[in-house]
Order: sequence, then structure tokens, then C-alpha cells
Amino acid sequence: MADLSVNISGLTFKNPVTTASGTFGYGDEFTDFIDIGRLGGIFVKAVTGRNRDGNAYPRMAETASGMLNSVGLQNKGVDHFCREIYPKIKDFNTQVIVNVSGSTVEEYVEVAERINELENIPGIELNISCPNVKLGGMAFGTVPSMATEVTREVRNVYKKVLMVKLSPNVTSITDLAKAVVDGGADVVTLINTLLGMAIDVERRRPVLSTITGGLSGPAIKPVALRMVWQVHKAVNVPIIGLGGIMNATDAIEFLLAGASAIQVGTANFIDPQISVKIVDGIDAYLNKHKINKVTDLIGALRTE
Amino acid sequence: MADLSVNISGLTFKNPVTTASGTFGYGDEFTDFIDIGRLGGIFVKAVTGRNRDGNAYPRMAETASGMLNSVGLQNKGVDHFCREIYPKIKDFNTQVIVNVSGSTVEEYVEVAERINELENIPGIELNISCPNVKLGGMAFGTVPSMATEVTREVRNVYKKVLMVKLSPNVTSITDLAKAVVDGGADVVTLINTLLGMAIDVERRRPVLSTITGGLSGPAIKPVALRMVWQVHKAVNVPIIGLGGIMNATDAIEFLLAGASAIQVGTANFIDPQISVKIVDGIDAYLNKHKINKVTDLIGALRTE
Amino acid sequence: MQFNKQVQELKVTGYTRLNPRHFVLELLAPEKLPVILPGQFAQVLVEGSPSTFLRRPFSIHTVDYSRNTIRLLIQIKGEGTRHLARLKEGDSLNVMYPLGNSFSIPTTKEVLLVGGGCGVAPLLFLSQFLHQQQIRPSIVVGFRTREEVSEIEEYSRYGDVFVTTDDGTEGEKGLVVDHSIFQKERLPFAKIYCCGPDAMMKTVARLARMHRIDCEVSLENTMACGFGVCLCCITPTDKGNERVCVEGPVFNINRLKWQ
Amino acid sequence: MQFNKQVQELKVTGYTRLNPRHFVLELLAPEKLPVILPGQFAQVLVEGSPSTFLRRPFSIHTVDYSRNTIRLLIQIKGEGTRHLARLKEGDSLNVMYPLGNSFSIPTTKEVLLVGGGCGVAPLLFLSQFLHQQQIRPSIVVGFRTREEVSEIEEYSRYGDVFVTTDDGTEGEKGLVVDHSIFQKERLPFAKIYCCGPDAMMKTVARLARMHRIDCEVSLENTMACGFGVCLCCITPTDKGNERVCVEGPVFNINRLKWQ
Ligand SMILES: Cc1cc2nc3c(=O)[nH]c(=O)nc-3n(C[C@H](O)[C@H](O)[C@H](O)COP(=O)(O)OP(=O)(O)OC[C@H]3O[C@@H](n4cnc5c(N)ncnc54)[C@H](O)[C@@H]3O)c2cc1C
Ligand SMILES: Cc1cc2nc3c(=O)[nH]c(=O)nc-3n(C[C@H](O)[C@H](O)[C@H](O)COP(=O)(O)OP(=O)(O)OC[C@H]3O[C@@H](n4cnc5c(N)ncnc54)[C@H](O)[C@@H]3O)c2cc1C
Ligand SMILES: Cc1cc2nc3c(=O)[nH]c(=O)nc-3n(C[C@H](O)[C@H](O)[C@H](O)COP(=O)(O)O)c2cc1C
Ligand SMILES: Cc1cc2nc3c(=O)[nH]c(=O)nc-3n(C[C@H](O)[C@H](O)[C@H](O)COP(=O)(O)O)c2cc1C
Ligand code: FES
Ligand code: FES
Repeated sequence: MADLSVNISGLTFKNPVTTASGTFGYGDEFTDFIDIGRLGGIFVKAVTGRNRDGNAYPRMAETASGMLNSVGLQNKGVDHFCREIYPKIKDFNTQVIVNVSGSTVEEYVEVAERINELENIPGIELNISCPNVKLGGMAFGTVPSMATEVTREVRNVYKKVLMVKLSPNVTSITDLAKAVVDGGADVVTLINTLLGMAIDVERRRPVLSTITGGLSGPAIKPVALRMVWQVHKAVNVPIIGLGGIMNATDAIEFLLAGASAIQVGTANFIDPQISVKIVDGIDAYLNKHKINKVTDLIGALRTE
Repeated sequence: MADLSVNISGLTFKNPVTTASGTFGYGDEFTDFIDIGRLGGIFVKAVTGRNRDGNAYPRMAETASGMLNSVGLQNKGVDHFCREIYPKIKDFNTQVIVNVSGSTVEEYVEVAERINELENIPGIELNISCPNVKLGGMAFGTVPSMATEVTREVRNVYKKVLMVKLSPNVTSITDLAKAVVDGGADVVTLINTLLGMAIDVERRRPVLSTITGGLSGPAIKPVALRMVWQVHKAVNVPIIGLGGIMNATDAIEFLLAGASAIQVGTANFIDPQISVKIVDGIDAYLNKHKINKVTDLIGALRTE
Repeated sequence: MQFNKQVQELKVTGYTRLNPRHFVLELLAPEKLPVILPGQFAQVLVEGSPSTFLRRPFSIHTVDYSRNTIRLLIQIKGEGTRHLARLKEGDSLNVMYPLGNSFSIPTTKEVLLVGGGCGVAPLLFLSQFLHQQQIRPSIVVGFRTREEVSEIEEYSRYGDVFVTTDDGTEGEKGLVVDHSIFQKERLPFAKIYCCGPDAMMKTVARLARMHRIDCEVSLENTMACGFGVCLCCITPTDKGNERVCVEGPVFNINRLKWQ
Repeated sequence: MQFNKQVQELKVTGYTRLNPRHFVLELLAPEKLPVILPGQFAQVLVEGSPSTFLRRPFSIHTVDYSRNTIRLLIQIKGEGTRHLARLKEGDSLNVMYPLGNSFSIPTTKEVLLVGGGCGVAPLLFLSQFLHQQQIRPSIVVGFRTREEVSEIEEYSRYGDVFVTTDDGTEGEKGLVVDHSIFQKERLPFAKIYCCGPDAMMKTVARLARMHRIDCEVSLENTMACGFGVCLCCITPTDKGNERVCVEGPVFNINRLKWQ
């Protein structure tokens, strides 16, 4: 049994396998299938300042080796989270990170301040892929100066580990990574979904009510892996990598590219036990290759 | 039999199905499999100023519903093209468009000038996804001002139909589309490949000699379709759409999103007869839906 | 009662082709079946079908605790179902089940079941269940044409069956909702359970409201997970957007805000 | 002679499992077989294997014009070949063939064939072909272990066969290139044809150069198309980067710039 633990900005994860926000609910739906305590951590779904109904139906379209979603941050708001959800998840035997979203800098700050008070939440993950209402719908995560600003404002009020999750829909992912590190991010998570679209040719209509939506699943893995690699070379903070991870081999690819931990997203829908299987698969790989600790894999890609 | 012909900036294509540059050679390898005269057009592979050897082996990695390539514009240069290739392809009974590449503005201009002299080539497609040596390897196609400049310089010397093929690796595809239209492009083609990466975990090395490469195939279709739709709403020139088209249904999705014609790329590798099958499939769709002419589908997506 | 969801490899022990578009799979569980209620569904992994990335949801058609089997009634629609239609006895199938809520237990004996197309799937299980509660429902089922009419003997065991076909080749001609049973001034039912295409369910709901009959419908929706975590399958209700895969698929029509 | 490439649905008429890792498929063509030369290969579409997007290349193992069949010798490596291993007689397979160039016709009778692993595949066809030219080659074939040694009788029909196994359980112990035939001071051959893993071919090429023997090798490479249009499968030669699928897979070692 190899040492699977990783240290991410001072937080110890018992292994590098975590679950992606929006694909794992608040963890409770998974207790039928797995022992959540076997995971390195879980990223619970986006929390915003107030209740959001999300987008209209239909919200999902299957695509080649992937899916599009337009859930639209449906959640009951930070009050409800602190009051109703937190008590249920605070004693999970794993790191519980909250994904924080908003449409204005003030909303991000407000949510971060509230989550800061929750003792058993050691970190937040800022989801800056949301459209910024003040910036005419342009996502915070696509303009470096905006990304720095929202990170800095949250950093001012948030005292624990601050992770920022980047959108892949940009010309230069390294510019965005540098921007959030400048703003005070301890960790960068990448990638969120690629913006995509699907059309029903029989009805001659978009499949999603929102026309476009977020593409996830194995289809995006090559792009995600490339971005992790680019950011790993460009910034000096730990990276959490994700995008299309379906098995231990995929997870190891991300570690080699420079991720200190990985998140399992869409794969949870197909096999709710997959995250635990990936923990076992990484262990088996390390044993097979006689590597004592998983940290020896991080960024260990040979390119000479 | 419906009317399949489309008019693209004054050029008549007998149908909207063409083949993508770099996936169809110079057409000759396909004569064993199909009658090239049944296609609307063919886009032959990239021609540069001088001979290029391309990148080292390995140049290909299979990915989920797609592939990565790092061919690197291998070709024998514009002289060789005009002397050796042009005579062989000039009498194809279809529109033959030449894909033009370069590392400097001067190289693009030089190639465009030479191709301008070839009577039976009615248009060129500028591939501005290549890294710009003067701009430190940043692609022309990712910086709007550079995209405008290279288009304008080519426009000055090129008198026939000027198409510009855009890279999807940008924050705003509409900014790039507007930039090349400002520079004088008659038509925009989208999309080129997404930048991706693959890792061999057994060898702990990148699969490609160049570490990163271009992702193509059905995996990228949702992104391509989204970009065609966005550009269709933003600019007023005809669009040629591509990215992951594997069958007639996919092709029709692109037409509905706003493409006046489509290109078949990676699918040619799997089924060299697919382009002709797509022509037949579009015809069957039109007949089934009692639509007289294919142009009625262009941009006909219902979103109200 | 516990509702532990399972992911199991079930074995195909029976395959019945009802007609060119429909077939029934009988699946044997490797362990004792969990408690399953009528209206619940299963998420099926379609292995070996390149264009089928996500699981496919199907209602539980019948449950046989003595044989430890469940059955699914499947209509061939696209790649996934086409692939399932090629399964053979002895093949195994990865299934997540039981999922979703269930039809409520009626407080009356005057029960009507209405089903159209593959929407009949959960109604056979429901009629068995009602039978156990000493309730003999009326069952109206609609099909496209005579050759698609099937399993009528099975339904007849548990209720009084009325058939419609779109083309009138069997039973009354027309859609399910055109059946003469709905034409009476006073419908002799206190509860309706309905499953089928959206348009049909909306018509039945309208009839039920008109006649002040309590009515539950089983909704379809595009699902990614099927167990409540993706929020892709919502429907607007009096409590906001609810998940069809957890709070549903069965909803009382009073709670729905049909678009 | 014409070399029209075809895309055809071939029918599986024979399936022989040689050992746990290797099997041979016999495939019947729907029309008269095209002319096929030794060293040419086929691109096989692996239907129903979700992770197999592109075709898979395999050398033509044998050709039987009288039965109108070809055979492929396949080693199970990953998803694609695992899936092909599940084919059964009667199944059909979409195949593009014949592709690539071929081994040259020797101008001498002193011919040596060297093959290792699934690299033996094209050598059976080549020995049949040489047999027709009244040439009886020496054939050195290497396997991992005794249970993988196969088709020796077939090779023996056309040449003198020498076997090596990595573990020495049959023939000489060691790699193909360790065989005593290579230890002689003067090798009695004027032409070597070789196919197998890169490292093996490089060693053979070194030996050939040392002994001034003309030598052709059949290269592998990662292929997307297999018929010359994608430029993914290049190898550096004296004429620059050439396509293994068109200018190859067979190259004279004098033309190669081994990395
Ligand atoms: C709770 C629930 C219970 C169901 N029970 C049954 C059942 O008992 N028997 C049965 O035959 N079918 C049932 N369905 C529908 C079944 O899930 C779909 O027909 C199936 O997923 C289609 O898969 P496919 O790969 O063959 O088709 P695809 O290729 O995915 O799609 C073919 C066509 O069907 C449509 N479609 C796909 N999935 C759905 C869906 N979930 N809802 C509505 N339309 C869809 C697509 O838009 C497309 O037009 C149920 C669906 C739900 C949500
Ligand atoms: C011209 C040519 C002729 C060939 N002839 C034969 C033959 O007669 N019999 C035979 O068994 N095999 C032959 N091969 C190799 C065969 O094509 C691969 O083993 C096969 O494609 C693997 O497919 P897969 O899906 O099972 O494995 P994958 O899952 O694709 O890969 C499994 C492993 O094999 C490696 N691999 C995959 N494709 C190739 C390739 N083309 N070349 C080298 N390594 C590869 C991968 O990197 C990976 O490590 C030939 C290859 C070429 C190029
Ligand atoms: C249905 C769905 C909902 C999601 N919701 C969120 C969210 O609330 N916040 C967030 O940061 N990312 C969200 N994501 C993005 C995922 O966390 C992840 O970044 C993305 O899906 C790529 O990973 P994958 O390919 O492994 O799924 C969501 C993804 C899906 C599929
Ligand atoms: C092997 C390969 C080589 C390519 N070469 C070129 C090229 O020379 N010029 C160019 O503009 N695009 C080139 N492309 C990009 C394609 O033309 C096309 O934009 C891309 O593959 C997306 O379409 P697809 O998914 O249908 O393949 C190449 C793509 C592949 C796969
Ligand atoms: S399908 Fe995921 S929540 Fe219902
Ligand atoms: S595999 Fe495409 S050129 Fe050889």
C-alpha cells in the first residue's frame, strides 16, 4: 500500500481523488453507493447568495463521449446551505470544500464570508465561470483583471484555503491562472466546462433551453490535460485537475501533467462508485511501478 | 431531388459538402473510393512558402471520440504545389480551394500571390492557427489585430474569394470573426482543431512528439456548433462550418446553426466515402421534410 | 422499508419481442431483490454502444420476488435501445435501481390507469400491486396499431382493459384520450394514474381536473444521473424546480406547473 | 497490375485461437479479391467498441484466391483487438484494403525472413509468395514462450524454420536476434526481410549492414487514415518524411534514418 496522501496548501487530503462540484450533490446521494470517507475530498455544488431556480427544462444533451448541461447554478442560497446542508455534511470523514458562485463581486464576497464561519469547511472553490451581470454577461473567468479583482476581494474576507476554478473558454489559460494567483488564490482548479451546443434536426431547435451549455466528459479530457500542463509550468501554486476523468489511468495522466489532486465529475453519473475505484486504481498503479508515494507522480511527465 | 446548390461569395458549390484541409490530401488518394465530382468542393492541404518537414514522429494520439495530431504543416512548398500538384487537380469537377499557411505575414502574402495566378483555383482559405514566429509563437488567429493585419495584407494581393479559417482556442470567436471580416475576408471557416494533449502513463511521457496537438473529431462538435452559431449572429459573411461531422445529421446541424457549407475532416479517415454519403443524406432529409432547397436550412434554427 | 439503491450486474434470463418496436427483458438479480415500488425506474448502462455515453432510464415493468427477477418493457428509439434489443439470454446488464418515488397507494377502489406507447410500462406493475391491495382498476391502453397491441392478457388478470389503436385496427379508433370511457358525463373514478407522452398526460390531467378526480402522472425527462445529483431532469412544481428522478417521476397533477 | 483500394464488408468464415494472446481471422470477400502483395495491410473498423475511434491496421497474413479469403493474425493489445477477439463466424467486418507497398521480389534465392511477436504476420504470406517464385527461404521466428509458438507447420511448408522463445521452452532460448543462425562469421543470405518490434528490427538492420546483406523491414507506426492523407504515420527517410502507410510499410534499411 503506497502513501496516497497529498498536501494542498496546508490541507491534507488522504488521497488525490475528490469529486467535482455539481456532479456530487452534497454527497448524501452517494452514501448508498460508497463510503465517502474513502475519498480525499468532496466539492459540493455551487452556493450563491440567494436562492436560484436555475434554467428551464431541457437542461441536458448527450454528445459524443460527453454531455452538455445548462443547470444554471440551481441552489437554495447560502442561508439555506449554512442552516440545512452544513449540519448534514460537516462530519463527513473527508475534506469538504464548498463551490462558491455569484453574479457580482459583492455576491461572491458575501457567500465567502458566510462559509468562512463554518468550522468544518477548510476551503472554498470560487467558480468564476459564471456570467458577470455588471460586465454584460461576460464571465469573470475570461478577463484576467476581473478574475484578479474577484479573487482579491474574496481573499480579503476569506481566511482559509482559497481555490479558484478556471474556465477553459479562454485564449490563454496561463494568463487567467496568473491573474487569480495575483489576486491571492492558494490553489487553482481546472477545468470547468467548455461552452458547446447541440441541435435537434428533426425539430430544428437547440436541444437545451439555453441554446448553449457546458460540455463535460471524456470528450474534453485532451483540452483539460493540456491546460493543466500549461498552468503547471506557469504558476507555483498547487493545481487540482479535472475534465473527463473516467478511470485511474485518466487520473494518473492529470497527476503526471502537474495536478496535485483530481476531481471526478460526469463519471459519477455513470458509475457512482467510480471515485473509490479510482483511488484503488491509483494505488495499484503505484504498487505495480514500485512507487512509494503518489506525490512522486505529480508533474513527473518526462519531456526531455 | 432537392436543390442542393449553395452560393458562397459568388462561387457556386453544387452542394454544401466539402472536405477539410489536411484530411483529404490533394484529393487523388480518394479517387479509388469516390467520384470527387459529386462533392461541392475540396480544400486541399496547407501550402506554405517553402518545403516543411513537419514534426517528428509520433504525430497522432487517439482520444475519446477524437484524435490529436501534430503533423505540423508538412508540405513541399508553393513552388512544388504550382508545378507538380496543380496540374493534377485543376480539372477536378468540383471547387478546389487551397489552404494557405505561413509563419510570417510575408509568407502568407507570398503564397497567396502565387495561388492567385492559378486559373482553376477560385479561392483560398487562410489558415491563421499557425504560430507566428515574430509574435513569439502566439498564433495569428488568437489576436484580433494580428488576424486583421494578415487578412488585409493577403486581401491586397489576392483577387478571388478569400476565406479565413479561425482557431477555436480563443475567448471570443466573434471578435476574431469580426477582425478578419474587417481585414477583408469574404468567408469565414470554423473551426480548426482545439489544442489538446495525451499522456502515456506506462512510459510517463506525452504521446505526441510535440507534447500538445490539435484535437479533432466528434468530441469537438458541440464547441464547433456553438462557434458557428455565435459567428452567424455576429457577422454578415458566409460561414463554412466543420468540426466532428460524421454523418448527414451532423452536417445539417451546422447548416441550421448558420453554415452555408460544411467540411468533412477526420471522418474521411474512417470512411473515405463518407463525404458522398453525407451529400445523399442531406438530400434524403430535404425530401423527407419536403424542403425544396438546401439554402432554406441555412441558419434556420428556431430559437423563439 | 428501506430503499437502498444498487448498482448490479443483472443477468438476462428472458427476452420477448412483442413487435418490431418493443421488447421485454427479464433480468435476474445476483442478490435478493431490494423492495421496489410501482412507478420506480432503473438506469441501464448500454455497454458496447459507442454513441451511448450516459445510462438509459426505463420503468420497472414487473417484479417477481419469487424468481428474483424484474422485467423492463423497452421501445426501440435510438442507438441505446437498438443496442439493448440485441441482447441475448445469458448476457449481463449493469443496472442501477430502484430509482425515483412511486405511485401513491390509493384510498379508493375506483381506480383508472391510462397508458400510451411505452408509457404502459409501469402500469403492469402498478396493476399487480393494486391487485394485491384487492383493487381491480380499469385500464385504458393505447397503441399505434393492431400488431403493437400486447400483453393484454396480463393486464386483464388484474383489471378491466380497454384498448385503443391510432388506426382502429383493434379496440376503439383514436388516441387513448379519445376512448369512450372518457366521454361519460360523470367518470366513475376517484383516482387516475397516467403514464405516456406529454401531450396525452396533459389531456388526461385536464379531464381529471374537469371531473375533480385525483390524478398522478409519471413524467419523462432527459436524465444524466437518475439519482438526484446532476439537477438535469427538473420540472417546475409548487415547490420550485424539482428533480424528476428523485421527487418524481410520479407527480400529483396539482403540484405540477405544466409549461 | 492495378491496386485499387477497397472498403468492403468481409464475412468472418474462420476464427482460430492460437493462444491466449493471438488469434487468426479468416475473412471472405463479397467480390473477387483484389490483387494483394506480401507486406500489404488492411485497416479494420472495430464496430461497437466505444473507445476505438479510428480503424486498426493489420498485415495480411495469408491470401487464398481460390476461396476468395484473406487471413489476419491478431495480437490482443488493447480495447480494439480485445473486441475483435470476440468476433464469431458469420459476423461481418468493415475492412479497407489492400494498403501500402510490399516486400520487393528478391533477385536471389538466399533469402532470410525474420519475425518476432505479431511481426510474423506478413511473413507467412511472403513465404507463400516466395514459394511460388521457387524460393525456399530460411525463416527465424521468435515467441515469448512455448504456448505461443504457432503455425510452424505452415511456415515449414515454404521454408526452413528456426524458432526462438524468450524463456527457452521451445527452440533456442533468447530473442530472435540471439539465434545461432546470426552468430556465423558469414551469413549465407543475400536478402533479409524483417518484421517485428522496433528494437528487433534495428538489431537485424545492424547485422545486415555488418554483413552487407540487403535488408527490408516492415515498420509499424500510429496511423489515422492508412491511405496517405493524414500524414500522421511518417518516418524519416533519405527523401524526407515519408508515409509508412503508402511509401511503406516496407522500407529498405538503406533508406531509413532510424532515430
Ligand atoms: C423515468 C423514465 C422512465 C422511462 N421508462 C421507459 C420504459 O419503461 N420503456 C421505454 O421504452 N422507455 C422508457 N423511457 C424512455 C427511454 O429512457 C428512452 O426512450 C431511451 O433513453 C432512448 O434511448 P436511445 O439511446 O435508444 O435513444 P436516443 O438516441 O438517446 O434518443 C432517441 C430519441 O429519443 C429521445 N429521448 C432520449 N432519451 C429520452 C428521455 N429520457 N426521455 C424522452 N425522450 C428521450 C431523444 O431526444 C431522441 O429523439 C423512460 C424515460 C424516463 C425518464
Ligand atoms: C502497418 C501495420 C501492420 C500491423 N500488423 C499487425 C498484425 O498483423 N497483427 C497485429 O496483431 N498487430 C499488427 N499491428 C499493430 C496493431 O495495429 C495494433 O496492435 C492495434 O492497432 C492495437 O489496437 P488496440 O485497440 O487493441 O490497442 P490500443 O488500445 O489502441 O493500444 C494498446 C497499446 O498498443 C499500442 N498501439 C496501438 N496502435 C499501435 C500501432 N499502430 N502501432 C504500434 N503500437 C500501437 C498503443 O500505444 C498501446 O500501448 C500493425 C500495425 C501497423 C501500423
Ligand atoms: C450537471 C453538471 C453541473 C455542474 N455544476 C457545477 C457547479 O455548480 N459549479 C462548478 O464549478 N462546476 C460545475 N460543473 C462542472 C464540473 O464541476 C466540472 O468542472 C466539469 O464537468 C468537467 O469535469 P468532468 O468532465 O469530469 O465532468 C458541473 C458539471 C455538470 C456536468
Ligand atoms: C491530420 C490532420 C491534419 C490537418 N491539417 C490541416 C491543415 O493543413 N490546415 C488546416 O487549416 N487545418 C488542418 N486540419 C484541421 C482540419 O481541417 C479541421 O479543421 C479539424 O480537423 C476539425 O474538423 P474535424 O473534426 O471534422 O476533423 C488538420 C486536421 C487533421 C486531423
Ligand atoms: S437525472 Fe440527475 S438529478 Fe435527475
Ligand atoms: S496513416 Fe494517414 S498518412 Fe499514413
